[in-house]
Amino acid sequence: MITLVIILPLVFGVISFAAKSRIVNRVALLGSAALFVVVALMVWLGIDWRWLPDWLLVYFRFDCIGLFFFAVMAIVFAGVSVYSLSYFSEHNLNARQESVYILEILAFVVAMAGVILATNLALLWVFVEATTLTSALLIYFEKKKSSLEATWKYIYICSIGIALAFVGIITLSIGSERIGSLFFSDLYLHASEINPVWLKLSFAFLFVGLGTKVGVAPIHAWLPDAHSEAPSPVSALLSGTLLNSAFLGILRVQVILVRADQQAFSNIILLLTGFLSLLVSAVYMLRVKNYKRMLAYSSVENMGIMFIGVGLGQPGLFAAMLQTLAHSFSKTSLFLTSGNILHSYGTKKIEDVQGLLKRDPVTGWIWMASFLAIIGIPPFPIFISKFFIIRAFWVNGQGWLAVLFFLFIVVVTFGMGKAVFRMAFGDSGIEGAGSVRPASSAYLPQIVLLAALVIVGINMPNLVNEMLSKAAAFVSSVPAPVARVAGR
Amino acid sequence: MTDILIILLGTTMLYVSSVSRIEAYVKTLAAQGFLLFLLVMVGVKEMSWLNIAFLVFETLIVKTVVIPYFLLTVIRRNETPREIEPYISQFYSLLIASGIFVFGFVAAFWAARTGGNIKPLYFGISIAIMMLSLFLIVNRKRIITHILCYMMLENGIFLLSLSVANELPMLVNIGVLLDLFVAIYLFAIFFNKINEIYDGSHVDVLTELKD
Amino acid sequence: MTDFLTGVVLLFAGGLGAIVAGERAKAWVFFGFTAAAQFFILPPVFEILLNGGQLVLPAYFSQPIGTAYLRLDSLAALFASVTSVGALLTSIFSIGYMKIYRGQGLSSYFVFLGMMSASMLLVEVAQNAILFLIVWELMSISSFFLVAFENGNEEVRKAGLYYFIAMQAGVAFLIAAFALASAASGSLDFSSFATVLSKHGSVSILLFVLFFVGFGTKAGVFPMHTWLPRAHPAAPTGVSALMSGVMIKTGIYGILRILLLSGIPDYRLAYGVLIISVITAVFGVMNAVAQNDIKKLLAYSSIENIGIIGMGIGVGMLGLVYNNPLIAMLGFVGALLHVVNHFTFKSVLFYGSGVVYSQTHTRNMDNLGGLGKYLPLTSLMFLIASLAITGLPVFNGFISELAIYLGLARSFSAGSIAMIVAALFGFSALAFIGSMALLCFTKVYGICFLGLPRTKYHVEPNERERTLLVPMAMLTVVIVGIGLLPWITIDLLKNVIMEFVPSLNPDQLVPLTGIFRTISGALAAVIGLVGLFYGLRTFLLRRRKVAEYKTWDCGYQVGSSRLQYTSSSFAQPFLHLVAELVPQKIHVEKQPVLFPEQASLESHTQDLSERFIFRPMIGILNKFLNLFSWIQSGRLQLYIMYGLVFLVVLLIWILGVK
Amino acid sequence: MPAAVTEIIIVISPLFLIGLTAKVKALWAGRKGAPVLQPYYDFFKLLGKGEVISTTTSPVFRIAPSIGIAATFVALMVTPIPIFGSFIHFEGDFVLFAYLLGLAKFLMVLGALDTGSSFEGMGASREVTYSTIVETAFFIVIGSLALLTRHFSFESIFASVNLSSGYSPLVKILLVVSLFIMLLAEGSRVPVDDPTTHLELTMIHEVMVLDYSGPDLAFVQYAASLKMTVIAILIADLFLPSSVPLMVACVLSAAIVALVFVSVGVVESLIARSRISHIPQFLFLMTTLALTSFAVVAFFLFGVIK
Repeated sequence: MITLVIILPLVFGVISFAAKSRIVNRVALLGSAALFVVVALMVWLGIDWRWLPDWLLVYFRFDCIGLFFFAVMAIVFAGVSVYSLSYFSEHNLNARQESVYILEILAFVVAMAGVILATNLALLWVFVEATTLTSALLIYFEKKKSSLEATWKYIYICSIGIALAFVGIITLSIGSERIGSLFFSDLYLHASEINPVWLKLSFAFLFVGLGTKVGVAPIHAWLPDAHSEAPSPVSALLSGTLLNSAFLGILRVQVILVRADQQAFSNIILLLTGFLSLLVSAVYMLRVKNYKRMLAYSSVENMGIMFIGVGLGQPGLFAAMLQTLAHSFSKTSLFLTSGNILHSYGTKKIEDVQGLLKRDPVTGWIWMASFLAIIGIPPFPIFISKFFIIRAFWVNGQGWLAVLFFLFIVVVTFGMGKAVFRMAFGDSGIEGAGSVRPASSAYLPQIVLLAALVIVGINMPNLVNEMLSKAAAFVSSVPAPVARVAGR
Repeated sequence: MTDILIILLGTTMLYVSSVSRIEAYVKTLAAQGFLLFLLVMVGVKEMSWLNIAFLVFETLIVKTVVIPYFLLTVIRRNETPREIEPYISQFYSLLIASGIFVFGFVAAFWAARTGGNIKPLYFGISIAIMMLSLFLIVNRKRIITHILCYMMLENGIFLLSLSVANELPMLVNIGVLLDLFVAIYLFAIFFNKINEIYDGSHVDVLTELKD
Repeated sequence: MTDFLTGVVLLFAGGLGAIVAGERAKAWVFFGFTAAAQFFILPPVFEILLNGGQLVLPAYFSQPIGTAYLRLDSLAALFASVTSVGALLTSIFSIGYMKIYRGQGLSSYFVFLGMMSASMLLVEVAQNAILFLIVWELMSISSFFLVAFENGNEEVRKAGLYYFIAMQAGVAFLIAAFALASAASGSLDFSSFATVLSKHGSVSILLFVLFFVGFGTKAGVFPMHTWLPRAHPAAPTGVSALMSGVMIKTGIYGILRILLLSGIPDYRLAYGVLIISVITAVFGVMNAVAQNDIKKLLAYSSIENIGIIGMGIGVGMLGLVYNNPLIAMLGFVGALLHVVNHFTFKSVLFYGSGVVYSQTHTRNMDNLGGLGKYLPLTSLMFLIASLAITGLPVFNGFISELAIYLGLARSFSAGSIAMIVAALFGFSALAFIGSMALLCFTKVYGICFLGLPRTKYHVEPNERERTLLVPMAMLTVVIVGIGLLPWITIDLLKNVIMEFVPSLNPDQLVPLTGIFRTISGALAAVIGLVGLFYGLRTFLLRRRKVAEYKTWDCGYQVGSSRLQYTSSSFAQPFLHLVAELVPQKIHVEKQPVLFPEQASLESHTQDLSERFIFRPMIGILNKFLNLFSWIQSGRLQLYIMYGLVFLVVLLIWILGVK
Repeated sequence: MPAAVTEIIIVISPLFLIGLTAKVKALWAGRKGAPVLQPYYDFFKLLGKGEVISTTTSPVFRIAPSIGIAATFVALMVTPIPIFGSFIHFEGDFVLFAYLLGLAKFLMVLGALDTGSSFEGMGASREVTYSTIVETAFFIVIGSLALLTRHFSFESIFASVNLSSGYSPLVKILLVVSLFIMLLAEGSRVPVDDPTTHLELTMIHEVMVLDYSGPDLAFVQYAASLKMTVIAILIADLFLPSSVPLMVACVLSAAIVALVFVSVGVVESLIARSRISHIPQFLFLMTTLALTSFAVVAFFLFGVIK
């Protein structure tokens, strides 16, 4: 099954690249998306295709946290691929361009699946690097001067980051000479035998390296550029899944520290960078002029919140996981919708967009709802995760941090709200209400994602709750329930 | 023997932080590649011949010959300005570089006291090389120096990975492979697009995206 | 309880029904659903109000909310009755008022109106921290969309954003409070918070303060009231009435709910609540006096009334603290009765201002005048509501203020000097507030409805749209009813009061009923005497000549209607007295020649809290954030340097700290 | 029966008292002055006349005097008459008292605004402005009395105020002075306002009623004098020593009320009307006195002053 996930999309991509047929393109894209979702579902349900050989099982495995991130990715990817259809038609891509796009996006997604499922730190690192390289192509897809600049900065910064992460791996192996393996299972099992100083050192390097990909301050700088210049579905994928998969990398390293009882150290770093991210997004929410960049800063903010959640230890982990899920869905919805706006108004400038609700009510209300989702208005679940993070502050006796937290959050809400309301409200530049009507593939994915969020926010299905709790338990210092290794 | 080679490697970084011609950077890069080759020859034992052959290929062929040659041709062909303009003057930059170099020795000393299967000097100097490369990246104004210094950063990491090469050869190989890949990638973008679209390759042309 | 929830669902469904309905039918469909909801909501509510007890329905949500209890107790029932009726009245009012908005997104208006009404009702019964916050935010967000309904207007957009941020900032305190409560009690259920809140100590005080600030923001307690005078004028009038009459009371509800859970509060909190409420009330009415925009004035007056309610709560708390059930009873009776009363007269006033606005298209009182002749019914009901809100006898405002006065007066007989001083403070402040309210509402009524129009109305104002009058008429009946038969309210409030003051002997309510009966008689005497004198006057004049002529005005009869006293000039002597507390900016424009042909003068007030608290705070925050504006400069090297510096710091930390 | 008689006497007396004041002023100025009963002649003359009503006005203008006089009458019923007590009494009746006066004021202000005259608007504006100070001070007066007596209704407060202990004279003097200021303010007398002129000198109350004529004007003037009488009765309540025979008490209190009005006349003769900008200071004097008396009572209660 893992083989399926890793190999099949690539095969699809190559086929569509070779076939140059629009139908094959669509089948390849949607088929891969469906494959991801189905695999995630089956793994969760414990259904197994034993007759399928799985050669890669040593290197890839669905553990409970990986499954969670994989499922999020699969759903986001499904949404993005449906939306891509409208992207194709709106930009009048020919079959050739479509197939290039599809090949690139499938390679990107496979790389992310590799990051999520890798059982080995070195392998994880390899795939993180692979995500950089594949996504760079996508960011440069529209081949504009500004997207070139964004791509260059993206690759350059992330390459340095990833090089530093490699230093982290080396230092870890220096500290864990007796283990002599970089498989996570070995590292977790023998975490206490790792020389603590080298462990901290390696955490520092790995954190800087992977954190660059996650996009937390102060190493977030590439993020607004890349997110704003990429085609909207790709931005969605970058923000909704790429950041998560790098975040998972940090979580996996964090688990080592937790098992080695060194989390006091890493928690401080996580909290520090988390708050720095909030600060940065608060600063820039107030002065950003481009709505896609605004969404990117919001990603910085949300990643910061996740880091804070993890940094709070046991009490905040569930919130961090919920935040991951909710952020991915709502940010995907936002970025996809921003694609509609971009197409309708032809500008990324906030001040040039007005009267969205009148010009294109569907897009307008989705835009509004997604905004409410991302800033944590109930019934959207970011609200619940924020609640639990505040609760964790109190539980940890760090209530004063809540002041800081809310200060930044309110500033971010103000900045973002100002922009979003400005865009949504008012009179549209053109005559006639509802004069623009996007294709159904341009808003259905968002509606589905938002509906899913509402369900999670009001009455979280047990399935989701269990998934989140297990993922949270995986990171927590409380001995995790035996990792349910499904999907052999 | 290895110690001398390592320190030599470190000194090359001091050299580049004081020179101002791009060719000198490229030549230093080649020199570093050769030094690394020597280190591989001297330092690595207990490895399969395949691994060793791979490392030799990497250091001697790629790092010492191919990349520098390629860079030199490109520089000459494109007639990019030969001078490297630093933000900080050469003198101060050398001063800071020396400071970082000393920090490398401190790190080596610290590593020796901390334990772990580490050859202290490998650790210290590679840290110093990495820091120095990052410092040079920050301090230089030409985009091509970003690539050059990135290669130096990779050399530093390669040096560090050599210290565990005996235990985890796979790791070294992966690192090397990816380095190559990234380097090629960066080159490709740089020479195909950036140089084409942004004439002059001054870093300031890449500041359109900001808030 | 199922009935109640059915009603809530109906309210919500009304909004959805309006989407489907045709443009003309939307308002009627919504009204239909809302009216139907009353049949489900009001019976259980009044059942509980009259007979006590509570209805409980556990709602089984999945984790992390868990089992959430929906509890309709008498406190909730009191607020629910107001909410439900308020929703109905606004739905009636919207039928006529929203006609002009046809084709401009009416569906969204009704959807959010339904959502707002339903969520307000849920706020009153939800007794689980997360569920409560969810419905609370739903209420805020739906009202936000209603405030921003006319978003083609720049001012409205600004007000909407302001409101939105104020609500987010307010809810931040609530989230913090609920998070603390649940962290300390280990449960999300309200009943478990009682253990934390009733344990006297720094945690319970911190909790109460957080709750008070959070709920106070919604209620409009100084200094967090600043959103109110912006949001209320921006919203369509039916919504302003609902917001001012009902929604801000949910803040009061929250404070009362927390109080109910805390049992006997800490004495510092009691004094704090009393003092902050007095400040709120005085501040609110002072600023109300200064306003020229009628809806803004009413908004500030809502702040005043929230302050009065708060004073009642403060007196009640003091009574509890000093174990004097009689004082506590009087305080809570005053507060709760004023909640109901304020709903009645403030709604009438807002609806009335809506009628005025719909006919004249201005809210600036300096352009109004003489409307009494065009809108006789509106004028009459507006007058009654103005008298009531000033707390003058014969109407209901008098009754609730009397109870608070009594509570404060009784506090003179309490033993503690602090309490006596506090009581005198409240006592004289309430009188001061009352007299300022008199100034304020003579101004509103006199300027808008009496005299002559200050500018010519383009269309002659009329009252042909009867649906606009129905809600006012219904409420006016209540205003007069409570005013004349006040003892009835004791029966309705009895159960709530017993919950707040468990040590109260039900017999102790009897004297209050007696007082109310006596008042009833006195008020009847007032009405009788008015009839007598007016009859006498008619009798005397029956054969005399009653001439009609221009206003005599000491013979100065050349005046145009522009020469009348305006709202600004009417308030000027008072504002001159309190210039430090209600700073005014006066812009004078005139040509710099000897005999200018044109000149203009405008005055604006500045909100003290905005000027001295929020502006500086935002300024400091902005300065602080500006310090970091170099981060995203577009320079790749800088970006790498951040990482480098970060890494070096980490390394030094690790290498340095062993 | 004696109570009813007293009540009737009180209802009749206000116009006489006003005449008394006028007479005092006239004598002080060395004139003979109008007869003391002149206000009665005026009153009945007005009742018998027709009216001129401004076309600008609405029904509010017409009903305002009736409401004003009715409210003042009920306020009188709440006021405790020395020895006899009040018709209507309940705990907190002083609130009713003050608010009934407020009701009268509200309607009179509306009546003034209804004429659309800027002059009357000005008077109305000042009337409400100054009442904010006076009403607050009045409640402080009541507060100190309530604190002193531990009673909460007018009747019982004044019934027991004279039974209180030895420090009460000081308190009483303070309160009497502040009530006297209130009387001057509410009755629109010098130095707050000048009731005798209708043009430049009058600035507050009288200017509001410029447009009234006939029975309405009669009502207005009667209500104004009744209001002053009521306040004078409160002063008498304070002064009347406890436990005196009924007749003595009646005569004594009537004398006190008359004295109050005489002193109004004396004050008017001695002082000129203040500048309008100084009136708030004068009225704040009442607040200050009331606060002082409250502080004195509190200090005594808690043993700070013995």
